Amino acid sequence: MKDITSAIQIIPLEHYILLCVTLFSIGLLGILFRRNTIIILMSIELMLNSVNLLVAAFSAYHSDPAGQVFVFFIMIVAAAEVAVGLSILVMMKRNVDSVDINLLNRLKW
Amino acid sequence: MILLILLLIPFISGLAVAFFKGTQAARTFAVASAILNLVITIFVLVNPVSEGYSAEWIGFMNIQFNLATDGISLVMILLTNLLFPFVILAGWGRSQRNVPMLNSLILLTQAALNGVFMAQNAFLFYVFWELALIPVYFILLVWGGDDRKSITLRFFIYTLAGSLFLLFGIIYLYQLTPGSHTTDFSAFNQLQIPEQTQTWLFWILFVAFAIKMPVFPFHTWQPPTYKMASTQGAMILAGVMTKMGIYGALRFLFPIVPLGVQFWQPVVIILGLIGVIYASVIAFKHTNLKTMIAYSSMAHISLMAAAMFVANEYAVKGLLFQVMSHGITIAALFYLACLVKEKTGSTEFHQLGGLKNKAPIFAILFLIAVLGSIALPLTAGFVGEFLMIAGLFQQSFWYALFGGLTMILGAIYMLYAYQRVMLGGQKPVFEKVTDLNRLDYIILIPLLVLIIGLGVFPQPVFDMIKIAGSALTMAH
Amino acid sequence: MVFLFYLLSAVMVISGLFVVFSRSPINSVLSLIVCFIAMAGHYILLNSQFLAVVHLIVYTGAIMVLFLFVIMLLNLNRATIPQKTSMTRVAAVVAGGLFFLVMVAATRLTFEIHPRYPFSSKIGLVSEVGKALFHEFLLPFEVSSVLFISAMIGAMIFGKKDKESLPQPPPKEGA
Amino acid sequence: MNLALLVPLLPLLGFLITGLGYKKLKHNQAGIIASMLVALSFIVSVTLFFILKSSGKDSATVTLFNWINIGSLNIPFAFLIDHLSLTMMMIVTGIGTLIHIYSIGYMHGDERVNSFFAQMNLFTFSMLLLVMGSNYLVLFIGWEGVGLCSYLLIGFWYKNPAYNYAARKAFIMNRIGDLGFILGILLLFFTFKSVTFSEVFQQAGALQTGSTTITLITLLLLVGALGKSAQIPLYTWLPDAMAGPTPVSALIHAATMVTAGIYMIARSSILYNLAPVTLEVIVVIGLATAIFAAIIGLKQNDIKKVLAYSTVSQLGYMFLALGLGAYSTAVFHVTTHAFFKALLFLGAGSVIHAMGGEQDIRKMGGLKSKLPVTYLTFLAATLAISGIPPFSGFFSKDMILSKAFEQNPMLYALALGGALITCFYMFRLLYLVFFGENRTANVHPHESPKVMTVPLMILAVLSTLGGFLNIPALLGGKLGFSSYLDSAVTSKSGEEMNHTTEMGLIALSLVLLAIVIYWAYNTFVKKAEVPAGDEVQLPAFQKAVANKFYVDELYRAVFEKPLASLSVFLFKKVESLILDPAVNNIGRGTAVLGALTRKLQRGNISFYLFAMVAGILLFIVFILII
Repeated sequence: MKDITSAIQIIPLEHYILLCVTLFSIGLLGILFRRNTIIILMSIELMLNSVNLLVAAFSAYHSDPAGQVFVFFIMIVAAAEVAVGLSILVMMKRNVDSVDINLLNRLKW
Repeated sequence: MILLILLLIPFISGLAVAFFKGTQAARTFAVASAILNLVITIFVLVNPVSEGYSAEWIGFMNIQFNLATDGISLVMILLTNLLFPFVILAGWGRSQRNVPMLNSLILLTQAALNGVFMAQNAFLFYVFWELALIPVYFILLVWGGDDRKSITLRFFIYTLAGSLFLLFGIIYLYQLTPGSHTTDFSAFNQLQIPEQTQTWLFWILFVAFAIKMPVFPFHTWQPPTYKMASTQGAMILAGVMTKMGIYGALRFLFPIVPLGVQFWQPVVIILGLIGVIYASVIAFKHTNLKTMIAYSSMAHISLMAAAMFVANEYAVKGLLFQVMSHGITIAALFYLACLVKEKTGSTEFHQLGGLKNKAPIFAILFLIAVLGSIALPLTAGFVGEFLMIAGLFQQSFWYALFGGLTMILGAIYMLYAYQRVMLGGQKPVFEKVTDLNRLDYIILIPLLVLIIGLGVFPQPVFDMIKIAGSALTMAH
Repeated sequence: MVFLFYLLSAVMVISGLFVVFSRSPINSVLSLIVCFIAMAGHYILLNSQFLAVVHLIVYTGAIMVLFLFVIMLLNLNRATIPQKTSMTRVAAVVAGGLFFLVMVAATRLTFEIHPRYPFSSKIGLVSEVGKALFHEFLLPFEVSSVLFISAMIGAMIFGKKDKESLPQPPPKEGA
Repeated sequence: MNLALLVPLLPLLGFLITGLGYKKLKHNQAGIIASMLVALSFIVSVTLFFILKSSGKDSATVTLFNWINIGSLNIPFAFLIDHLSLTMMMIVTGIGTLIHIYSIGYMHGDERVNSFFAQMNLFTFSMLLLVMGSNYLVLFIGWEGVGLCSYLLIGFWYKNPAYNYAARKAFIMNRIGDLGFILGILLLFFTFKSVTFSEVFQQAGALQTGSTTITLITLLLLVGALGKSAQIPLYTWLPDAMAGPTPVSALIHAATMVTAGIYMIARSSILYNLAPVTLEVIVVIGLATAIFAAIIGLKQNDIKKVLAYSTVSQLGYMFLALGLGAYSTAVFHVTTHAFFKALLFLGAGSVIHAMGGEQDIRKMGGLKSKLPVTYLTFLAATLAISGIPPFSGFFSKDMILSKAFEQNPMLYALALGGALITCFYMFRLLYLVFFGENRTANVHPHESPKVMTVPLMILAVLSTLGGFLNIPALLGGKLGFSSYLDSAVTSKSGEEMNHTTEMGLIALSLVLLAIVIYWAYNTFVKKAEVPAGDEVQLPAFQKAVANKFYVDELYRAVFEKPLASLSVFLFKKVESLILDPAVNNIGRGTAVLGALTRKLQRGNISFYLFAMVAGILLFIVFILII
């Protein structure tokens, strides 16, 4: 355990930030790039998790347990979101027999 | 406390009257409430209350619910509470839709107007200012005449757009106040705003008032609205609501942005004078009685706007006096126009004429109101206009000359209107026209007596506004 | 150990890219699982055992399985969905890249040397997180249960196959 | 002195009684009440005259209440009783009484007779306010009040649109003058910090003669007087004002109201003495009006129009006198003019009455024997207006002429020319109406009832003897009237003319007058010429005269038409094409903007996502830059 904790301190926080930004950008790219709703949902998960990781990193570097708790809450929200998102997906599949996001254009107004 | 009562009586009775079932009961109740308010107003005038009413309202923004009166607001309140009994009476004996609701809206307007004129807090002022608009909107929309939907919408949006600027101005001033911010007028008045800021802030604040008055070129909502409005709507709009603009300008501009006023003074005076001539000239060829009265009202208000910005003692006192006299005169004129419409079914000149044959008393009363409107000496209109022109004169001879043109132009179009409506040979269509009935007397006689009475004995009104005038000239 | 960090990072980025670019949704899900497992490793590196465990259970265990179920049940793996037009794809890449660039630039600009806080090895431990959770954040924690319930109910309502209570699907178009 | 309050209050009371009780009063009741009250008012005025005389004071002020009191503007509602106002009061109430009585007969049988007397009483009240006011604003109240009454009475027969138009024209012309007047009052106030006569005149001495301020004040006041007293260029309303009932023309448009301008200038004599430029302007305007109107009068065929133009012309003489600084002379002419012009109008009314409403002199003639009383009284008035001694007009007109001669013989020549023209058209009128043959067959003229002829007789006596109020030194008198006024009016003292010259001038004018009368007699009685009918083409100049030099048409083209088209232009072009659309287009613009942005909301989620990313990017960049 000591090893890990000491090693952590060698890695600068900036690297975590870069990693998370990269992951977030990949998630964003996925959302913009794909039309398949399920991939888009996964990309959202990816983005959420990149943020989670960043929060956890800051929490660890600042010795603040609140960050950990927030990560926990984000997970809760993410879980809820996935549940609802997937059920919408199921509905969509059932009603329009496709998961193409562009078919949801009647969501306006 | 008594000020709060002034506010609450119309408010509560307005809410109550909405639930009445009987037509006559609702009307009687409304009139009783309005008369009670008038009595209390007179009581306040006789025993001036030095301290106002104040209560916590929005604590975290440091905004109080505080009411008080000074000379200016007393004039306004007196006018409001004086006219409203007649406004309500004007609906008697006429078939109207949903009478309880109409009377309720009228009383709510009265409450809001009283609030506007008593508020000592810019935020409270704004709340009442907008509150007054809502019942009037419905009065116009539901009880108006032809083409009311689009006209009412335009009126509503126009005034609302103006108020938006006012709100912005109030917020801007709010964050300028030192310490924990406040919207009290007293705090606003003490602000030392740099001249640069004042020059633009002036317009931000003025636009709302300019639209309400209305000053040229912000007037286009007015003639169609007045023409379309029901009698009661027109009486409220022309009689009292235009005075909100004047009151607001006096309350906001002079104490808060005096340098801005100084900077823009010539512009606004000239706009006012343009309005005088513009409206009078247009009225000259108008073919509809109500529109003509609307333009005449605009001409008078424009003169008042010009006089206001001259801001010397004569002009301001004349202005406040004219507020009273114009309110009464224009209300009487609109009621008379309504009678014309009722008796003949039209207010278009080419369909009118010769009413005097059948209704001589009607013609005489109409003439008296017309004379009040064209400022014949010994009517109230003269005193106000004379003093305003005196004020303009003190500033510049040319201002007075162009302002005074209203005397000539007003006579031209108002007498033309009188001639087209009343004089001339008997028209066979009007064979069945009757003279005034008792209700008409009840409404018109007091108004006309006031027009003449104030013209002969104007001094009590001046005594009432003595405080106001001095406060203003000091601020200037 | 530093090496471990970079290894995990590389795994995450590569699997993340797979998620986005793979043709079949199943492959995407599997890559995402890999990505999440690597992330759990990161949590452990940060000495946040609690988060690592929860992450594994919630994401890899529950959520991703849910995704798999949905894909399989609805038979989504046969990718019938056309790709976006090349124009939008280029635009998407440009936008994502720009975002990345801007964010990197932002981090570079906003770096400042702030004093390191005394590193405590304990804050990621279950007991520490528990304390924080049940003291300071008790109310949000409880409220989150409401959120969950509403999410569950919502999901159930959506999933119910009651055609009468649902608006009829509009006629199929495009696809 | 508080008795003075009764003077205006009695007619006001009459107005209220006849006005409010107009449904109840029967037959002649209204007329009798109105006449009695005005007569009472006259008696009170005369009493006041003696009271003031016995008190030994020159003037007295009676304050009723404070009308307006703001800052330094202090305007009491007060009456000033001095020699000038007493003179005017007696004229107004005296002539007024006679005309009221006359009206009982004249208006007999009119359905709105009560209303008529109410308005007449209101007029008397206003006129009394005008002459009694102790400051310019009370004067102004009366000033506008008489304007109103004149409006009401010109349009008394309101069923005729032409009459209504004439009424409106009178009111508006007066208002144009009033605007100048009120601006003058304001300048006066801001110069002297007061509008009360006594205070203003006291301070006026401090001003330099001919200074800009005083010139401007007097010119502005003059504008008011021009409107009220129907001088060029604001005279055109007065001939049209003959649309009213004839007693109205007599009272308002001849005897009293139109002299208000002269009264006002005489009242302000101290100011006018300080403004020589203004006086010159008055001389020019007065003389021009006198001659111009007299020329027009030559060719008028309506009996009342002739008298109207003669009124304008006579007012011109009064202005001439004012301009020469002979204020008391002007007021004297006001007095004599009131006598004989009221008489002329009432006589004309009697003729019209007898002719059953006919006013065209071409259709009259030979009435001498049918209407003996009317003829005799009319003759007296004609002699008076022509300036034949010893009739009253001779004294007043001769004084004006001799003042003119003192100033400039050229002025005298012109004024005398005007007087000769006056004499000619008056005798033309007299001859055409009363001499020769009756030119209308089916009318049977009859003498008017006593109630009408008695006032005629009284006025005839006054017209004949009125001149003896003011006998010039030449004839051994001591100018009683003028010296009575001297305490209130400061006339400019010219050098005394020597009596020989004066005698010569009188002789000259008398000879010329005799020639003119003979000429008129020759033309209209001997040759029995009758003016051509309307359809006959006249030579250019005569046609222009007959059409009043087209001044009405000119005004219509220069003022009325442009104003109307400006009105239409402003409404149709500016209001409907610029201002209204400007506002509406703001609304429309919002709608268009909405329609545009609506296209962005097309429901494409990936588009939304793009937009979101772009937004976030912009946001971050913005933060970075800042």
